[in-house]
Amino acid sequence: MALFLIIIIPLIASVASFFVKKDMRVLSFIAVSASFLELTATLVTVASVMDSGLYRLNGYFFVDALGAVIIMLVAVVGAMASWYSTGYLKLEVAKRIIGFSRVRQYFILLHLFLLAMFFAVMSTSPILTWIAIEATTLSTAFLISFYNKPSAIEAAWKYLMINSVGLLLGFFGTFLFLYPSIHAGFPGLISWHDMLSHASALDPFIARMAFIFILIGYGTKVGLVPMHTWLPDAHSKAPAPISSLLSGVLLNVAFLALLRFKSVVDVAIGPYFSRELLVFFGVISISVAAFIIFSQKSYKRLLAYSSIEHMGIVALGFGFGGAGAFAALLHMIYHALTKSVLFLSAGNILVKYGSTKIRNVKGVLTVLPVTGILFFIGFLAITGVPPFGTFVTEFSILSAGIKTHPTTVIITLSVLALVFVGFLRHVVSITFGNSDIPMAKGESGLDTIVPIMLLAALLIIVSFFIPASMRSLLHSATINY
Amino acid sequence: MFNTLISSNIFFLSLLLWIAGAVGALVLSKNDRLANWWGNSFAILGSCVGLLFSLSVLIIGSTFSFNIDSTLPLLSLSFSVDKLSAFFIFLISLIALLASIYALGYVKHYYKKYNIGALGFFYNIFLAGMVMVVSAHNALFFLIVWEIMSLASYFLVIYENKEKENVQAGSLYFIMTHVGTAFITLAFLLLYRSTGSLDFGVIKETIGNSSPLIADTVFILALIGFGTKAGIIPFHIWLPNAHPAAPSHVSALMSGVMIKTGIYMFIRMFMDMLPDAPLWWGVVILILGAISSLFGVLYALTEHDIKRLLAYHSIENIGIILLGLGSSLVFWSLDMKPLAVLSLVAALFHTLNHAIFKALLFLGAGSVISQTHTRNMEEYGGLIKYMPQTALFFLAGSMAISALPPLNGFFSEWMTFQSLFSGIMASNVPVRWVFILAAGSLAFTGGLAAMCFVKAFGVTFLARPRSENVRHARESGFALRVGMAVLAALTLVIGFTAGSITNAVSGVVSDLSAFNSSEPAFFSTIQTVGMRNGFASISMPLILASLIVTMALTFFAVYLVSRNRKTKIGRTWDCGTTLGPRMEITATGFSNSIVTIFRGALKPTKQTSIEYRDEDMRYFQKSSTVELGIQDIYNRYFYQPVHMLTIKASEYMKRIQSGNINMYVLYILAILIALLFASGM
Amino acid sequence: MSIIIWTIQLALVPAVSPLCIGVVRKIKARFQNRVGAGIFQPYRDLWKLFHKDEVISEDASWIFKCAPYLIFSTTVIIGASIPLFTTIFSINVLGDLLVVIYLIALGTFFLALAGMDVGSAFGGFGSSREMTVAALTEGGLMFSILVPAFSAHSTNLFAISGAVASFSFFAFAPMILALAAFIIAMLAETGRFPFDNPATHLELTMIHEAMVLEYSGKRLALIEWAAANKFFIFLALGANLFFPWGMSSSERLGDVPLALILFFAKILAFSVFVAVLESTIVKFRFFRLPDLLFTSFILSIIAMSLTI
Amino acid sequence: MIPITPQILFFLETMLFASVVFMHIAKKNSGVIFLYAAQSLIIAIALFYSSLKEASLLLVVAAVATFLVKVIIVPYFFSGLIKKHRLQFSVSTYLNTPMTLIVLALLTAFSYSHFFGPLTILAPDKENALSLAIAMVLISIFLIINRKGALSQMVGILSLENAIVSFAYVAGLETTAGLQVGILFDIFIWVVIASVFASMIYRHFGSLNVSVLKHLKEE
Repeated sequence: MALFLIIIIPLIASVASFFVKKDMRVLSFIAVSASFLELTATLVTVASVMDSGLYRLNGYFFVDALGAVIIMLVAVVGAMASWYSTGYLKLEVAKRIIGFSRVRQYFILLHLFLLAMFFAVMSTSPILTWIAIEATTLSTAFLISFYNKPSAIEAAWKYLMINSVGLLLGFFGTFLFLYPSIHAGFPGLISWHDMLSHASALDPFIARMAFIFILIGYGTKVGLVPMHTWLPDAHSKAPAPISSLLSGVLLNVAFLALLRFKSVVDVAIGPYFSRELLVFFGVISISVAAFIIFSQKSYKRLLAYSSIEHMGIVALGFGFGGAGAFAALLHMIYHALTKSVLFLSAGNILVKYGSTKIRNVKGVLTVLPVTGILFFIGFLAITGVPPFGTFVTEFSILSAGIKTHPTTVIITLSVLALVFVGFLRHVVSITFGNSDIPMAKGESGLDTIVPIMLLAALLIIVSFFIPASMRSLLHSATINY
Repeated sequence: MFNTLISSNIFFLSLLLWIAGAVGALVLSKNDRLANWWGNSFAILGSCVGLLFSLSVLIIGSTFSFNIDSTLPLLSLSFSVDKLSAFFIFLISLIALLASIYALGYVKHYYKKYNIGALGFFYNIFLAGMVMVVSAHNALFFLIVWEIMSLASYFLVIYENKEKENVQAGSLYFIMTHVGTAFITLAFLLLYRSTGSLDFGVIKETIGNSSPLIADTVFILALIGFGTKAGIIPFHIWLPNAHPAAPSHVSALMSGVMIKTGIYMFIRMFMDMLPDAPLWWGVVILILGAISSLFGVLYALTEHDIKRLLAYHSIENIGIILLGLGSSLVFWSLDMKPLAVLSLVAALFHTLNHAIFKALLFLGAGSVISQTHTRNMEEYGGLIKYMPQTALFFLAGSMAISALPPLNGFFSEWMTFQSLFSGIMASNVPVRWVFILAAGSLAFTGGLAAMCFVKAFGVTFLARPRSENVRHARESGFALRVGMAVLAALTLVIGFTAGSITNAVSGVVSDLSAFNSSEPAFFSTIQTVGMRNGFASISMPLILASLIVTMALTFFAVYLVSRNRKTKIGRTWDCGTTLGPRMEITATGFSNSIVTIFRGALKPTKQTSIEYRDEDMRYFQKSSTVELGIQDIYNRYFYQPVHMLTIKASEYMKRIQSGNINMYVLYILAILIALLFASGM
Repeated sequence: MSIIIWTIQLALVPAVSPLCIGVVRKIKARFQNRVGAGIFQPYRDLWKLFHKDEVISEDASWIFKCAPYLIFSTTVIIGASIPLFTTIFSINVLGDLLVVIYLIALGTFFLALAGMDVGSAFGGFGSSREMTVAALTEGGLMFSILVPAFSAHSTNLFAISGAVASFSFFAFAPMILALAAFIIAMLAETGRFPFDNPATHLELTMIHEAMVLEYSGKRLALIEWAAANKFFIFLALGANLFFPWGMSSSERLGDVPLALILFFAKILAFSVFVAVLESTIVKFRFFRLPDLLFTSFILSIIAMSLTI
Repeated sequence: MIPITPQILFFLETMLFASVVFMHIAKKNSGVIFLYAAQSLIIAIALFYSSLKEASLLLVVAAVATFLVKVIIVPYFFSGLIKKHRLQFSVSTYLNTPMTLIVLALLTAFSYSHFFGPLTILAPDKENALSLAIAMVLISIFLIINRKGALSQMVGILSLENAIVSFAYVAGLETTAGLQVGILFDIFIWVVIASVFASMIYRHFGSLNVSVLKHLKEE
C-alpha cells in the first residue's frame, strides 16, 4: 500500500499543480505536503523492508534492501528540496526573475521528476527502469533550462543529447542481458529477478560486452569520466533545489541500475571483470575531477565536479567489493546529504550575490551567517574531514582495496588530498573576508534555511551513529557485491 | 582492578568536562562574559582531572585500555594509556591548565569583536582532541581524533578571521596538515595490508612477519605525515604562519604541545609498533633534526614579528628533540639499549621543557600584544618598566630556551649532548660523522638561540619605547600573570629537580616494551645526573646554589667596599645629540650581521625604492624606503614549483571540458570502442 | 687538607686575573716602545673604581643593575670549577665541560642584555656583535675541548687534564690542531685581537667596550674584573688541558707550591703569547671573523676525527 | 506467409545500414529526414510483418504506432523545424566526405571483426545481419559526432535507436508490445522536447549549428 502511495502521490501532485491558478501558496502547499507524504510512505516501506526483506507489489514494483536505501535518499532529499523550493522560488519571484507560470511549470516537472526516480528504483523490469531513467532526463531538461538564458539552454541541450546517446547504449546492453531469459522462453515482462536466475546462461563474451555497454550507458547518467561532460553544465545551470536532486539523488538512482546489472554479470562471469572496470572508471573520475576542481572558477561547477569525484569513489568502493561495497553504499548516503546541503546553501548564496563566480563572492559568513556555517560544514563533510562519516567510508573503501589495488589506492589518496586543497582554497575565499560590494546582512527566510539545517543535522547524526537495523539493511543490500 | 576503574573514570571525566565546556560555551555564546567563564572554567577543570589521571598512571604505573565498538565499519573507539601516553597527557593537561587560567583574562580583549562561544567551543574540543590523539589505540579512530584536533586548531588559527593573513595562514596550515594526514593514512593502510588490523596492539604483534620494505615505507610515510605536524624542516612552512595567527594562549598550546603529538607518534610508531629499526631510520631523523634546529633558529633570527620568531624556535626545538630521538633509534639498531634509553629520555625531557618554556614565551608575547596591539617588535621597547612582571617571566622563558643554566632548558640540552657524544664515541665511521655534525649543529643552535633571545628580550623590554603603543601599556591582568608565573617557576623548579624528573622520565621510557629490561646508560639522583661510564656528570642543584651563594657574596662584598658611594641617575650618554627611539638598535639591525654571514642559506633580499621631489632632476629625495626580506628557500624551490605544476596540470585537464558537444560524444564512442577492444583481447 | 687546596682554587682566579691583564699590557707597551704602567696597575684601577660614585642612566632597568654581579659570579664559579694547579677535583660535578661553556654563555647573555638596556646606539650594536661572535664561537670552543675529552673518556675538565698528562707523544699529535682551534675560540671569547681591541673606544670597531660604555663606579669595576677573570680562565684552560704537566695529583699540601709555580709559568707563557700576537697582527674586519671561527670549528672536527 | 529467412533479414539490415551511410553523405536536411523516414518505414514494416505472423493484436498496434510516430509524426516535426527556421542545408561536418567514408569503413570493419564474433550465439545463422546492426549503431553515433547541425544530431540519435531496435529484431529479442509502446512514447516525448530546445537554440543563438554552444566550458 505504502509503495502504491509512493507512486501515486507525485502523480497526483503533478496533476493538481497543473490546475492551480494564480496562487503560489497552493503550489507550495501541494509540493510540501506531497513530498512529506512520500517521505512517510517511503519510511514505512523501508521499515517493512528492514523487518521482512523484499517488498513486492503486483509484480510490477518491488523494493529490496538496495532499493530501500535509494528510495529513502530520494524521499529525504526530495522532501527537503521541495520545501526549500517553495522559499527559493518565492525569492526569485520577488526579485522578478520568474513569473507564476514558470513556478507552476517548475512544480509540475519537479513532481514528475520525483515520480520517475521512484519508478526507476522500484520497477521490476529493466526495460521499465530504463524508460523511467530516460523519463528523468526528459522531465529535468526543462528544469535545467529553467532560467531560459542561453547558457542554461545550452546546458539542457547537452544534457539531453549526451544522456540520450548514453542511455541508448545502455538500452542496447539491456537487450543483450535479456537474451537468456528470452531464449528460455519467458513471456511478457522480464524482471531483474528473472535476469538474475538466468544469468548463468549468459555467454561470457556477451556478458562482458553487455556490461561494457551498460557501464557506459548508465555511467553517462552517473557521471563517470569520460562520459561526465554534461554534468558540470547541467548541475551548475539548474535551480539550486534541482541541482541538489540531480547531484544528490539522480546519480545514485542511475548507479543503482548499474549495480543491478553488475550482480547479474557477476553471476555469469565472476566479479573480477566488473570490479576492474569500476575501479578503472572510479580512479579516472576522481583524478580528472580533482584536477579540474583545483582551479575551478565557479562554485556551482565546483560542486558538480565534486559529484563526479564522489561517484568515482563509490565506483571504486563497489569495484573493490566486500567491505568496500558496504562503505560505498554508506558513502552514497553521506554524499547525497552533503551535496544537498552544499547545493542548497549555494542557492542561498547565488540569490544573495547574483553570481556563480567564486571571485565575486566573499564574506558569506558575515552576509549570510547561517548559510555560511552550513556551507562550511558541507565543505568539511564533502572533502572527507572527520568527524564526518565520509572520512570513515573513504578510509574503509581504501582499506578494502589496499591488498589488491595498492597503486590505485595511492593515486586515490593523493588526488583526494588534491581535492581537499582545491576545495579549501575556494571555500575559504567564499566564506571569509568581507564582501566587495556592500549588501544587507541576514538570511532571507526560514524556508531556505531550515531544510538545509535538517539535512546537515541528519548528516551529523548518521556520521556518528547508524542504527543497527539500518546497518543490517546496508549489509543485506551489499551482500552480493 | 580498582585502579583501572578509577583511572578510566577519571580519564573520561576529563574528556567529558572538556566536551561540556565546549557545548556550554557555544550555548552561552550570546553572553561574552559567561561564555568565557564557562569555556575556560571547564577547560581548567578538565585539565586538572587530566593532570590527576596522568599522574596516577605515571606513579601507579597501571596501564589502562578501553574499547567501544562503533556503528561504523572498521572503527572502534579504543583507548589505551600506557606511561608514554600518560606522559603526553600530563604535558597537555599541564600546559592546558595554565593556558586556560591565562585565557580567563586574555580572552577579554575579544569581547564584542569575535564570538567568544566559538572560541570556547573549539578550544575545549582542541584539548579533548589532543588527549584522545595520544591515547587512541586504533588507527582509524586515531586518524579521526587527529583530524578533529587539526580541525579545531584550524578554527582557532582563523579565529580572528577579519584579518586576511590569518585566514591565509589557516588555509596553509589546514592544507599541510591534511596532506600530512594523507601520508599517515597511507602508512596505516599499508600496515593494515600486511597485518589485517587497525588495532595498534595487533599491528605491533604481527608486523614482524612482514617484509622490511613495508616497515621502511611506513617509516617514510609516517616521517612525512607526522613530521608535517611536528614542523620538521622542510615540512614546516605552515608553522610560522599558523602559530602567530591564533590567540596567544592557543599559540602556546599549539607550539607547546600540539606539535609534540607528532613526536609522540614518532615514538609510538618507530619505537613501539614497528619492528626493530634499521640504522638508516635513526640517521635520517638525526639529519632532519640537525637541519631543523639550525635552520629553525636562523630563520627565527630574521624575524621581527615576535610570535613568528617564537614559532621558528619551535621548529628549532623540535629539531633538538629529534636529535635525541634519532640517536635513540641509532643506538637501538646498533643494539646499545642503555644509550638508546639515555637518548630517548633526553628527547622526552626536552619535550617537557620545551612545552613549558615555549608556552611561557607565547603567553608572555600574548600579554605584550594585548597591551600594545601589534606583533611587530620594532614598535616595542622599554616594556620592562610598564610590565615588570611579564618581563621577568619572559626573561625566565628566554633563558630557559637559550639553554642557560640553571634553568630547565639547559639540562635537557646537556642530556642531548651526552647522547650525541656517546654516539660519536660508540659508532662506526659514517655514522660517527652524522653524530659529529649533529653535535656541531646543536652547539651552534645553542649560541644562535641565545643571540635570538637577547634580541627578542632586549628589543621588546629594554631601552626606551620605540612607539606610542608602548606608553599605553599596563601590567597585564591577574589571571594572565598567574598563568605565566607558574610556568616561569616551573622552568626553575624543573631545572633544579632535574634528577628526580629524569628518574620519572626514564620510568616512562622503560615502560616501552623495547626497553623493558635495559639498564639506562646514566644514573640519576636528586643531586646528580651522570653517565655510568663516568664520561660526564652534572648537578643542577649545585649550579643553582653556587650561583645564588656567589651572587650573594659578591653583592655583600661590593656593598662592604663601596657602601659610602652615591649613585646618580643621569641621561644615557648621547655624544651630545638628543637620543630618539630611532637611535636604538632595531630587531632587524641586531640580527643583520648573522643574516649577512649566513646569506648563502637565508638569501636575504633588499629592495630600495626612492621617490624624488622632481622626477626630471632626480636630485632631491622625497622619501626612500628599503625593504629587507628573506627568501624561504623551501618555498621557492619546492612548494612553489609543486603549486605551479598542479595548476598547469589542472589547466591541462580543463581542456577535456571544451564545450564542444561533438567532442563529448566522441569521448563516449572512443571509450566504448577502447573497452570493447580491451575486453576482446 | 683538601679544604685548603679548595680555598686556593676558589680564590686563585679573581686574585690573580688582574695581574695577568697587567702583564699582558706591560708586554704590549714594551712592544710599542712605551714604558707602560706597572703590572699591578689593574688592581689599583679596580680599587679606584670601587670607591667612585656611580652614574646610572634613567633608562636602565634592574637588568642593567644586576648584570655585573651575575657576570662576575659566573666567572668566579667557573674559576672554581676548572683545573688550575691540581687535578684532584675530578669527582667535582661542577667541572663539566658543558656546564662551563654554558655558564660562560650565561654571562655573555646578561652582558649583551645590559648593553641593550640603556638604549644608547653603541650598546645595541655592541650586543649584536658580541652575540654574533659568541654564537659562532661556541662550536669551535666546545669541539676543541672535546678532542682531549674524547681521548680522556670524560668531559670533566679535571679528568681531562689528568688523562692528557699521561698521553704518549703520538697520541698528542692531533691535540695541536685542537689547540689551534682553542686559541682562536679563546681570542674570540675574551675579546682579543683579531676579534676585538680591548683597549679601543673607537666606535666603529669596539665590541665589548661598546656594551659596557654606560657603566661606571663599582659596577664597571665588577665588569672589568669579570673580563679579567674570563681571560685568566681561558688561559688556564689552554694551559691545563693542552699542557697539563706538572699539576699536583694528590691531596698532599707539599705538592701544591710546586704545582702553583708551574701553573704560573704556563700562564705567563700564554700571556706572553697573547701579547705578542696582539702586537703583531691587526684587527680583522668584522665580516672576516666568521671565516676564522668556522676554521676553528673545522680544525677541531679534523682533530676529533684523528683522535677517535 | 513467407518465413523471414536470414537472407531477407540481411537485406533489410543492408537497407538500414545504407540509409545511415547516406545520412552521412546527405547535404540537405530534408534528405536526412527522408532517409530517417525510410529507415523507420523498413522497421515498421518488419515489425508489422512479424506481428501478423505472431497474430497478436497488441503487436499490430505497436507496429502501427511505430509507423505513426517514426514515419509520419517525427519527420513532420522536423520538416516543420526546417520550414520555420529555413534550414535547407545541413551545417557542415568536421570531416570531409572521403574521410568520413574512411571512418565509416573502419567502424564497419571493427564490427565485423572477431571482437564481435561470438555474438552469433544470439542468432547463429544471422551473423552478417547482426554485424551490420552493430555497425549501424557505431555509425549512428559517429553521425552525431561528425555533424555540427542540431537537426542531424537528433536524427543521429533516432537512428541509433532504430539500429538498436533492428538489432533486437534480428536477434529475436523483441519485447512485449506494451514495452514497445512505452519506449515509443519515450522517443516521442524526446523528439518533442528536443524540437522545442532546437527552436530555443535557434532563438538564442541564431543558428542550429551546435558548435556555437560554447558558453559552458572551463575557463
